[in-house]
Formats: sequence, C-alpha cells, structure tokens
Amino acid sequence: MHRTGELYGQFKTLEQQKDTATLGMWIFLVTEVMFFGGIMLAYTLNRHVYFHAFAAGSNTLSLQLGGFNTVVLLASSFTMAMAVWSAQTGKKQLISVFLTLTILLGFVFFGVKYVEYGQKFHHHLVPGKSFDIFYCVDNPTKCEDVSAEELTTEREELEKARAADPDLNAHAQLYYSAYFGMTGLHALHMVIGAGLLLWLLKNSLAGLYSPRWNTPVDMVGLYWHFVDIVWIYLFPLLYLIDRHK
Amino acid sequence: MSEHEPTEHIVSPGVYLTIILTLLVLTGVTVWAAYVNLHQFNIVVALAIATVKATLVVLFFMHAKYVPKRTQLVIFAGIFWLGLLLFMTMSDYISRVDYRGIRFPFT
Amino acid sequence: MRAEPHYPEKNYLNETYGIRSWLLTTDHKRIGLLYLASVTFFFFIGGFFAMLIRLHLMTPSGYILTPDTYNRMFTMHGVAMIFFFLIPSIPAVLGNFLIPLMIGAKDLAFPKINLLSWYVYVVGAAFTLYSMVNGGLDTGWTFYTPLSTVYSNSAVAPAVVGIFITGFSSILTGLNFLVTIHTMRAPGMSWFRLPLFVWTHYATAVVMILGTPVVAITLALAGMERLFGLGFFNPAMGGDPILFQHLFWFYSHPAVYIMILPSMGVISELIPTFARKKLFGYSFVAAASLAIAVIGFLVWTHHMFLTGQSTYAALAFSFLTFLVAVPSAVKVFNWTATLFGGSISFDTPMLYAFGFLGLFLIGGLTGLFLGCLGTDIHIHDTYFVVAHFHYIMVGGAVMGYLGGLHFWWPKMVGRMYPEWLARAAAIILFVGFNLTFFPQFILGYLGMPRRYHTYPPEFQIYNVMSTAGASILAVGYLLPMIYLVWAAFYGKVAGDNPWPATGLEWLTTSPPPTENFHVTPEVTWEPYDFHNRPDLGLDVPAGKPGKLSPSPAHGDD
Amino acid sequence: MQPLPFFPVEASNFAGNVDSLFTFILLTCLFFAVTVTLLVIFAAFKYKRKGVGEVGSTVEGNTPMEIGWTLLPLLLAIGMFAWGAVIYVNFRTPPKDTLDIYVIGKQWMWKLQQPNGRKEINELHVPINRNIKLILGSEDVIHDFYVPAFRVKMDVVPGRYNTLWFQPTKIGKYHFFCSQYCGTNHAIMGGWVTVMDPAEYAAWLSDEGGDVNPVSAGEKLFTQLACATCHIANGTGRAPSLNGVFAAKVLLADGSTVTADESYIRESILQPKAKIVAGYQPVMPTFQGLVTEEQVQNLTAYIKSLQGQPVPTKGSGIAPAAAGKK
Repeated sequence: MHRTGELYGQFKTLEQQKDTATLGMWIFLVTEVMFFGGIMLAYTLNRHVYFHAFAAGSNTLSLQLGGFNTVVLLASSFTMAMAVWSAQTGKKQLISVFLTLTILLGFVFFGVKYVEYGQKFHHHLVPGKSFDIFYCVDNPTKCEDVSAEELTTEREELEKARAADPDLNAHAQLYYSAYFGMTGLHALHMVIGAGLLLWLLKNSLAGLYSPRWNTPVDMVGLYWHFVDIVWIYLFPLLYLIDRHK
Repeated sequence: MSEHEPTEHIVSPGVYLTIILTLLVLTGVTVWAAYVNLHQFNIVVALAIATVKATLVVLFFMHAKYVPKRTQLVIFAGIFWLGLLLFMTMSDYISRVDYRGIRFPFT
Repeated sequence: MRAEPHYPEKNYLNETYGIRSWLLTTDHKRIGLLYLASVTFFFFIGGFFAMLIRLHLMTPSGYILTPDTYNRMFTMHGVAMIFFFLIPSIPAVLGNFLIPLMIGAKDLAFPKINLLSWYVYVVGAAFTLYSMVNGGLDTGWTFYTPLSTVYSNSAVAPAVVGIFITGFSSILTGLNFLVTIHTMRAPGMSWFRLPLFVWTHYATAVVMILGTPVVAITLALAGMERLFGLGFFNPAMGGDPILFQHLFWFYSHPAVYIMILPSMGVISELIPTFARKKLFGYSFVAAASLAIAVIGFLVWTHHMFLTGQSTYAALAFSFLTFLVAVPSAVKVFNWTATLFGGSISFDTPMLYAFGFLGLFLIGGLTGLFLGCLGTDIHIHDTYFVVAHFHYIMVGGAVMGYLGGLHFWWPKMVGRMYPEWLARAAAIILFVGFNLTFFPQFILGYLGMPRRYHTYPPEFQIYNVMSTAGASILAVGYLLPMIYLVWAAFYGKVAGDNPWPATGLEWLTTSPPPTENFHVTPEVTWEPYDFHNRPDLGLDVPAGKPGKLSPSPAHGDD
Repeated sequence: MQPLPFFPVEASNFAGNVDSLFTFILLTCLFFAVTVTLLVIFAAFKYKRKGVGEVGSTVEGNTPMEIGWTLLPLLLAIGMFAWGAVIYVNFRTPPKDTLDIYVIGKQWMWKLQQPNGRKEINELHVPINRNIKLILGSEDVIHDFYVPAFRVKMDVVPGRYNTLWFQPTKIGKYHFFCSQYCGTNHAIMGGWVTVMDPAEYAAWLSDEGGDVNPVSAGEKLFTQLACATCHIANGTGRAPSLNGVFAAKVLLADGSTVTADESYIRESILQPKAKIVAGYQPVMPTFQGLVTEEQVQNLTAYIKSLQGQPVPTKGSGIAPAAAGKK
C-alpha cells in the first residue's frame, strides 16, 4: 500500500492508523504474556514440588545486584515514559535525551547481568554436567569472591536443605534452569528493546517524531514497559524465596 | 489528507514522577517483607506487591487508564488466560496422589 | 439482467510482473496465493508419507518399511499436515485473501507483517524440511518427553526449531486478523453484519494469539533440554514429563479449533449462498464460534486422562469437554435448518458442504466417546482416536478448505473450473474418505493401538479396507490440484459474481484490483440477504420484502 | 468365513460396563446422526432449486428452537459424563484386597514380578476373579500398559508410579500392548495375559523353571534375555532374523561365509563380536557368564526349531545362493 506522508494507504485517517497500531501492540504484548506463561508454569510447579531446593538456589543469588538492577530497570521505564511525553508535547531535543538515558540504563542492566551470570559460571551453578550447588562450599579457594563467613552460613543452609531433600543438587539444578530460562528470555527481550531504542534514537535525531505522529515511540515504549513488568515479577520470584532465616 | 488528528491523553511528568517514586518505595517494601517470616504468606505478599507495581506501570506508564475499553479488555484477557494456564494445571498437581521418586523393589 | 462476464484488464494478478513483485508484495491477495503454494507443497509431502503408511499397514508384519522408517513416516506425516498444512490452510490462504475483501478494507491492518508472517513460515518450514531429510523425526508429532528430549536418535532439534519459528507466523497472522476486524471495517459493516467467515476467523485468531506462544515456549524448553540439558521435563533430573503434556496440549487442543473453526466459517458461507437463504440463527452461530474458542481452552487434559492425572481434574476436564460439544452441535442444527425453505443447488462447493456436514457429524459425535472418561480408558491411544481426528481434520477441515477453494476460486483467478469434474472429485473424496477411516473406528474399539508398524493378524481385514480407501482418496486429492491449476489459466471467465453470493467480496471484479475496491463500499444490508439485493438479479417474489435494518451502524468502533 | 469382529472379548469386571456405556453413546449418536442426515437429504430434495433466479424464504431464525437444541444435547452430554465418571472413578480407586504385581516398562519389553517374587517377561499370569493391581513404573520413556479384553490401560511414566486394577472374569489368553508410542519397537512391545484357575495359578507360581522341554525353555529364555527385541522374526530388527538360519550359510561382514551350526551359535551367544553378520552393527552384548551351559543348549535347541520358519527376504543373515558359492 502506498504511503501518503505519515498515513499508510490502507487507512483512512491518522486516528484510525494510531488506534490500529496501539491495539496491535497490546495484542502482541498479550502473546508475550502467554509466552512467559509457559516458563512461569514450569517454575510454579517445580517450586511447589521442590521448595527446599528452590529456596537454597535462590539464596545463592546476590540480592544487592538483583535489587540494583530492579531500580535501574524501573528508572529506565520512567525515562522511556518521559521520552513518549516529550514526543507527544513536541519537545524534539528532549526525546533524544530521554531515549539516550533509557538506552544507557538498559546497558547498565546488561552490565550487572553479565557480572551475575559470570559468577554463576564461575561457581558451577549453570545447569549441565558440571552443575554442583556445593561447589563453593566444598572448594572455598576457588570462590575467592565469597567471604568465609558467607560460606559458613551457606554450608549450614545447604546441609539443612539436603536433610529435607536428599536429591538437592538435581532439584537445585531445576531452580537454575528456571533462573537462566526466565532471566535469559527477559534479557533477550531487553536486547531486542535496546535495538529498537537505538533505531528510535536515530529517527528522533533526524527529527521524525512530532505530536502529530509519534506512533513508533509510543509502541516501543509499551514494549519496554512490558519488559519492565516481567522483571517486576522475576525479582521476587527468583531472588526473594525464603530469605528470612 | 485527513482532518482527523490523533487525539490522545497526555500524562504529565508529575504523574510519572509520583509513579516512579512509588515503584521504588514498593521495591524497598518487597525486599523488607522478604526478611520477615510470614510462613507461606511470604510469596503472597511478594506477589501482591509485584502486582501493585505492575498495575501502576500498566495504568500510567503504558496509559492503559486512558485507552478505549476494547484495549482494556485485551489486557484483561491476557491476564485471565495466564491465570487459566497456571491455575488449571496446578489444580491437577495439587489434587493428585503423586508417587514421585519412590524406588521400585526390583529392576 | 446480468451482463456478459468479463475479465478485468487491470487486477492484482497482472498489476506488476516478475518474481520480485510476488516475493516482496504486501498485497494480502498475493500473500494468500504464496501461502496457497506453500501449504499445497506440504499437503503433498504429508500425503506421500500417508500413502507409504497405508501401504505398509496392508499386511500385519509390514514388509515395506523398517520400524524406524515407519515411525519417521507417521511422525513427519503429522508434523507436515498439522503445523504446515492444516493450521495455516484456511486462515492463511482463504482468510488472508478474503477478510479484507469481506469487510470492505483495502488491505489487512499490517500488510508488511503479513508478508513477514509468510517468510517466517518459510524459514520454519526450511528447518523442518532439513530435519526430514537429515535423519528424519521419529518422536510422534506430539514430541512427548523424555522420548524426544533424551532417547530419540532422530533430528529432533531442527524440527523443534522449525515449528517454534512457524508458530510466530501463526501468531502474526492471528494478530493481523484481530486488529483488522476491529479497526478496518467499511462504513455500515457493523459486527452483526459480518459474514460468519469473518466471525470464525476472529475466534480462530483469538486461539492463535493466546495458545501459540505457549507451545512456542514449550518447544523452546524441550529443545534446550535436548541441546543443553535443561531439566524441566526430564524425570532423571527431577523434572516432570507430564508438565510437557500439559503445556503442549494447552495449545494443541485449541489448535484443533484453529483447524476446524475456519472450516465452519466456510460452510456458513456456502450453505446460505447455495440455499439462497439467510443463515438460520446467525447470532447463535457467531456466538457458538466464540464459545468454541473460549471453552476449547478449558479441555486440554482430556488428552491425558490416563497419565495418572488427578481424578478430580479428570472429572472437571471431562465435563468441560462435553460442554464444548454443545456449540458444535448448535452449529450443525443451524446449518441443517438453513436448508429448509431454501432454494438449493448442487454446485461443487455445496457438495463439499454436504460432505462436510456428514463427516463432521461423525467426527464430532465420536469425540463424545473419547471425552467420556469411562470409554476413553479403553479407546484412548487406539485407532479410534486416529479415525476420530481424521474425521475432524480431514473430513471437516480439508472438506471445508476444498469447498472454500472451489467457491472462491473464480474470485481468486477470475475463471471457472470444469464443473462436472469437480463434482466427481468431491464425490470420490467423500467415498474414499469414509472407506479409509471408518474401519479404523472398529479397529480402535477392537484394541489396535496407534503408531504400530506391525499388528496381530486378526486386525488385518480392516487395515486392508483402509488402505483401499486411501488409494481412492489419493485420486480425489490429485484431481482438484490438476483442474484448479488448469482453470486458473484456461477456465471460462467467471464474472464478478457467478453464483451469485451476497458478500462484499463479490461486489468487486474477479480477480479484484490491487486496492480491492474502486470505490469503498457502504453496507446497508444484512448478511446473506438475497431479498433486498436487486443488484444480484434474482427473482424476488413481490410483496414479500425482507426486513432491512433502519439505519446503518457504524463500522469503525 | 468368520463374521467381522466388532467388540473384543469381555474378560474383566470393567469390560461389560464400558461396552454398555459405549453402546449407550453409540445409540444416542446414531439417533442424532441419522436424524440430521435424513433431514439434510429430505431438504436437499424438497427444496431443490427449480429456476435459475429462485431465492429461498425469508426465515432467519427461531430462538425457542435454538434454546431447545442447545439444552437437549447438553442434558444428554451430562448423562454421558456422569456414567463415564462413575466407571473412571471406580477404575482409578483400586479396592483394598488386591493381588499386587509390579510392572516395569523399558524400551522395548515388559518386566513383571508376581507377589511371591516370580519374574516374567512379556507375560502376565493372573488368577480369575481376584482383584489384581498392577504397579507401573518405567525405566526410560513413557509407555502404556493396555489390555483390550479387560478394557483397561494406564500410562507408565518414568519418575513416578501409576496403578491399574482389574478383576479378570474369563479364563483365557489375551493380548496386552504398549499403547503409548515409545520409539523404534513400540509395536512389538507387548505380550500375553493368561487368566488361570486359582489352583492352576498357585501351581504355576510355585513351579518356577519347571520346563523340561529344551525348545520351549529356550523360547522362554529367548524372550527373557530380550534376544527377541533385536532378532525379530520378520527381519525388521537391529539384528538378523533367526528363521531358517540353522545349518544355512551366513554371510559375514568381511565377505566370508560360515555355516550356522551349534558351535557357531554358541560362539555368537558368548562372543557376539567374533563374527559379525554382513549389514549389521556389532551391538549385541556378550552373554558370557550370564547364561549357564544348559541355557545355551536350550537356546540352541530353540534356534534349531526355527529351521522350518519362513525366511524374510530382507533382514536375514543367510547368504544369497550366489555369494555362498563364491
């Protein structure tokens, strides 16, 4: 279909075009909800059956890093919302500023995630043949980033969990399957989002978005907020199991 | 060209600021609540707070408060179907006799 | 009254020429034809496997194929037919072509996404074909774990990746339909003036949107389990193979409705057109479509009654299964009632509609035996199941697809097919189909399990009948393939509205112009109303005008 | 000529019930199917188009009719559901006084153990009129234990137990099948259930290994040791069919031939990798130390007895006449 200015040929009015895009985006987000739903179900069931292993696995995560990333992602959602606002009110420079901020916050999130994943590799906590939840406890010299004190409490907790669930290592591996599955999927969405944001930034620097037409900014915004919402759930589900001791 | 201009509700930066501050506070609350022993209610509280946060994001950041009823129905359907998947599947597991992990007397 | 049929000089087929103009098109009609070519390709691949299966099963010990080859044949038959033929067939071919025409739009809401969805399909298909020629696939189309994730020696990973990718083609198509039907309707095309074809596609799209992502993530998890050792479905690691079945059937049961609902939509067009009468109980049929889509999501564990699932859950799901039978029954009654007082012709599409009625009736009713807990214990996983779902998917969905293809072929290519040959093919199909699959019900009740490459000799007689039927069926499928292609080039010019039918798609030329309508139509009549349509040139009895709704409702809500 | 079979034998407490329910649903369905079909045929002839331009009537619906034909199927469906539910709940709730038999499925054979410890492979012996409970487990993939004559089946899921109960009501020998697809030899993963008189069953239980006939003892061993899983008679297995192989010339992988006599068979059992039949992989495990000398003799006797069996055209180790001469 031919495009006349900002209006695509299959539409009669800009209003219809915008309405269509918004509805389409929301429906897409619903499919995303169901997409994450499958892995959520795997998580729910296994947490229900192997609670001790899930708690033990969760307690090996760093609450500082997870909490920091939550704040970063919430802040990026705010800057994204402000980018949309700038586009709606025609503040062309501000659009680019807020988009840049959003992208930067996104990269901070990636950085932290990289550190977290690195630690898990290092500590033999990646599902597979070498997985061993007792690795750090058994080889304190290999995990110099964990303090002796932390290791003592960790050992106690793991021993207690093993008393309740003799097959702790296998079941903790399921926790880590869920952890890497969910955060990996989430990170993949963030990568796609970051790509879209860069594309938006390029266009906004060219001055393409105006109060009359800013649909792409609005749509990517919806997507970015959705990714934020996923993290809002992932944080308590993965990091906050049975923290009170 | 058309005379119809897109008309949309523009949320003010003040509202956004309030929301983000509330979100940050709630993040603190959820971490704090995780350290209080509420037995099986820890997960309930955590999910309740997460749901409040998600609702705020959906309503204000994503403008769901200002969109047509039709779009709100779409959002509702998504949440409802997710619940269906989780609830109906778990109903099987919770009400079954699960003979998991028992060893056989011979192989 | 009617003018001599003419073939429009400028239409979507000859607007531009060359491979590029097809491969880069965003015209929903051309994309429909691209899909037509690709799903036909897979239909014949799947059909080829089916022929080998039936030949092999002619004798109890089956000398044609080795067990491993046989297992690959039925698995690849299922994969090709379900994921690459049945699910996209009516929606992606006929739906793509017709929905914008039927609602008076210039195109779908997102034409580029529509083209993308075809490319996604092709990429997924490429992965799956790769798996088929490089090691094959022997897990059954259901991919049950841990057979598929740990024990199978076939090329499971590329097939899973292929189906995962193709799932997104389905999601994008569904998304496009939903949005289009909501926002792109012509003035006056209110919800209750929509043809039922559009209603059923709306319901189908809902299922695609809500179900497909779940199977996508499920197959992704299974694939990662096979490749990287994730453990959700692996009992050796504490995972649960039944969880896979829950997730798989959460989509794959509603997927049956992705296959049958559009076919019901086609039948709901054919019957009023060839009975020249409004569809009996329009709003009930529309509501039944939505009810099927929604309740269809609540019945999935009836595939799992004997996996050791909770007795309580089994009771609930069996009950819901019986509920979903009711709207299907309501539809059949309404179609039957529509015939009464009509003016019925026996053109080829109507023969397919009759065929559909008969076969869907048997397929639907035999579903009751399987949804019923007591009888399912005996017939679950036997040939009874095989017969049942072939009656629904081949007897129902494919008969609807072929009926629709014949009905709209003049619109798609502007030319008519040879009527007598087409009628003969429809009858051959009906006979061949029943001979192939009816004996399988009996085989199933006698206790022959499905997916057997060899069987005890007492089952042979029914297997021979079935194989004989399959060869008749093969002829029935080859015929339309040949004469429809022939008709596209050499058939008699059809004219805008050869039947005549009442839908908006018949107001434009055959084939339609690229922008569908030279003037955006305005709808002032009820669906399937032959009495207030002087433009159709029919002999409406004087003094008995049908009722006309007072003011045109708004189409763009 | 025998009449075409329709119902399988009824040999358990569930069979009669399931068949009655089946018949009830069948009759209900026939009623609807016949009614609708007759109506369609009637309408098709009565309202056949008479003129090119003829149109139908203006009827467009009838709400009471819609409600009627929604409620009627609904009520019938609830009836079917209730009847089916009763059978299912009964089937899923084994009585207290059962005879427990353990069943393990593995690719592609069934191993069973009687309450006194007697083991069986692909055979199940049960006494008549006793409540039998099978406790089902799997070593690898999902299988399904299915006895058509009893109208019972249950999936055998790795990682957990399922149970299946029935009460045999008729003496005889009935097929059981694996009915959940489980890989290559899914179709031959079955066997026979023998329903016996209680006294006979008791005698059978205490009579372990009482076979004196070397051929039948060998045949039993042939299944028990899972030889039959690969050496499939029709030549479709991973190993050559043994039909007619005794005293014939066998073509080996290195191109030479050897006569399949007693010593060759003995060597093939104890050192299977010594001589590999052409076209086959050296996958057979050695049975050295696993079988006694007497058992080797029994197996040889059984393979001898296959001399007169039909040789499959493909999947036999026997050298073609031409190759044999060379």
